[in-house]
Amino acid sequence: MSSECREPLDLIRLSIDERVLVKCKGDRELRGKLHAFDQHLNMVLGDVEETVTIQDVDEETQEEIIRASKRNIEMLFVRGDIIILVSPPLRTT
Amino acid sequence: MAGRLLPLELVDRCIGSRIWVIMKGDKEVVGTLRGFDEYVNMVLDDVTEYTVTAAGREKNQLDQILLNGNNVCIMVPGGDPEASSSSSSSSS
Amino acid sequence: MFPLSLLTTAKGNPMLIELKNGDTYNGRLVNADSWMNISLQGVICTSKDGDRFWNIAECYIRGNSIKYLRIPDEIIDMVQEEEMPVKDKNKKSFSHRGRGGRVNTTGRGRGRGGRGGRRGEGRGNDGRGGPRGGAR
Amino acid sequence: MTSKPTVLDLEKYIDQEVSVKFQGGREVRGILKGFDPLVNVVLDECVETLRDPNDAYRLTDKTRRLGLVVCRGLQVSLVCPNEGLQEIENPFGQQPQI
Amino acid sequence: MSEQATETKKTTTTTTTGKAKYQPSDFLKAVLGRPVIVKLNSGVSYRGILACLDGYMNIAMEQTEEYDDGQLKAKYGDCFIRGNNVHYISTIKRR
Amino acid sequence: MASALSEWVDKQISVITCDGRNIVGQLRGFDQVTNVILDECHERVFSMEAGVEQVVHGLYIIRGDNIAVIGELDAELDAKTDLDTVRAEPLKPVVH
Repeated sequence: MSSECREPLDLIRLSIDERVLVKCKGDRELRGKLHAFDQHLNMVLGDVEETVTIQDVDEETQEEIIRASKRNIEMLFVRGDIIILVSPPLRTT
Repeated sequence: MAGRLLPLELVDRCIGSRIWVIMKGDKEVVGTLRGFDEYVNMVLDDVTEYTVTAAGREKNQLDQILLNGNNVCIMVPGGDPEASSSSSSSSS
Repeated sequence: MFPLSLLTTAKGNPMLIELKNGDTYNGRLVNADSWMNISLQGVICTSKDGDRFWNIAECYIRGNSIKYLRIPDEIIDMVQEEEMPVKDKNKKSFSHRGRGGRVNTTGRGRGRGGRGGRRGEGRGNDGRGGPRGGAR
Repeated sequence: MTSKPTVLDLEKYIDQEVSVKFQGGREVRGILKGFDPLVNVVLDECVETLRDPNDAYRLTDKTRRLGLVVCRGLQVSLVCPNEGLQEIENPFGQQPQI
Repeated sequence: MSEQATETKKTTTTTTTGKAKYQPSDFLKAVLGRPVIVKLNSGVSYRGILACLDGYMNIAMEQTEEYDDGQLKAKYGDCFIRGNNVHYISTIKRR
Repeated sequence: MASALSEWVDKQISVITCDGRNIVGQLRGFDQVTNVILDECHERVFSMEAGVEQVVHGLYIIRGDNIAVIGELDAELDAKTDLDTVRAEPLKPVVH
């Protein structure tokens, strides 16, 4: 089973200097290298790829189109209270 | 009622019986109250979860849950939404 | 000057309070505490879209559900009076306050015409904001 | 626990009908049976005024009966007595006075 | 839910009718290492093995599957869920 | 840490609230949670169809958890901008 995980934040501590996936409010996902974090989950990420999923309704056909807009950001400070989920991407299938 | 009724005492008396919990958003939960803490996080058994939308009440059964008390608005001891009728009457 | 001391000085005076749900409450301030919880008397409640109105004898308003309060201009002069050291009380600085009749007050500015849109979870109050509960 | 008095002593409204509004837009009314300093409130014969599904802050005239309930102080935005509560025409002429 | 919730309960309050109480802290201890469903306020739910939990309901899970409106949306080997978004943590009935 | 706001007391500041409004006024006081006292303040209502409407409000206490942005108003620059010709989309409320 997993290494003894005394506190959920240990899982984040194990991911320092690793690439992580951060799922945020507002249908936004960040993939980058975790440089630092604190107990509010404020984070500093490096070499980040941001993916924002946008839903718009096509006027004529009225069907829902989902598109993702991506951009790269070299260094990013992320405020903890918008974070929903953090996962080390290496092990995500 | 003997003297003034303390709200959390009423919740305490409800332990072991059904309780209907209505949240801030569009979610409701009915279950058997096992216990709760000072933040009114609650342990519930044999739970039915409702998501109320314009389309109607979507139901989902669950085993035992720890409900986060942060967004709890209303608690109805013994109450069950199936029993109550939603009637339309002119507001007073 | 602290906002909560200004509020306390305003006790007994009429004021307008807009809540986070968009309703506004016009009434006389009876009591206020350090969390900005408020009790008003002789209250007129205006709905979010400004189309419905209610008379309420008295009401308790929770501090954290308030957006802002509008209080009569004179209150701030009363507070400055208290704060001013006695010696220069007489040469009260008279900045042109233009306190006279108000010009084109069209009331609630953008309040009219509902903001609409589903508030969803509303103020998702994330327990992290305030001082930390447990030891970290 | 020491009960620090709240800014409005609800004692005088015991056994009277009050309305309670919550953060997020829910609204109920019922007979006040009990309360505590955190403004947790017990209401009997409680009725919730249902909201417009598309706008959480718009009330409809539909209601549902809840019976004896406990309202959670953490989520309470407003409490007022229903005695003397009535809907009126626009009292402000053109805009709210203070 | 704050840090105190996970310390051993200082005052054990029994109900007036003396019914057995199963406090949230008891639930948290019993559910470690078991499969759970975590539902967030947004309606998205996560199914996986609960690794650990803290007083703010921050959650660490393994072999997690993300479901939205009943559809599988993603899988995560390990994942951390921030406590303030949690609606409930549910055990899964032994089939 | 002396709060940045202390430098702006009695100065003209511009506040953007979480519901997207823009209130301009004199900062008379503030506290640790950024509750703010604004004196002689007015609201600037932006629209695409007409110039900026300035609604005089008077004395305000704005609650800190409803404030998104506070800035010091550059009086000269502000005087130079002709608000009647400004057209802009009103700001949307903050989404939590």
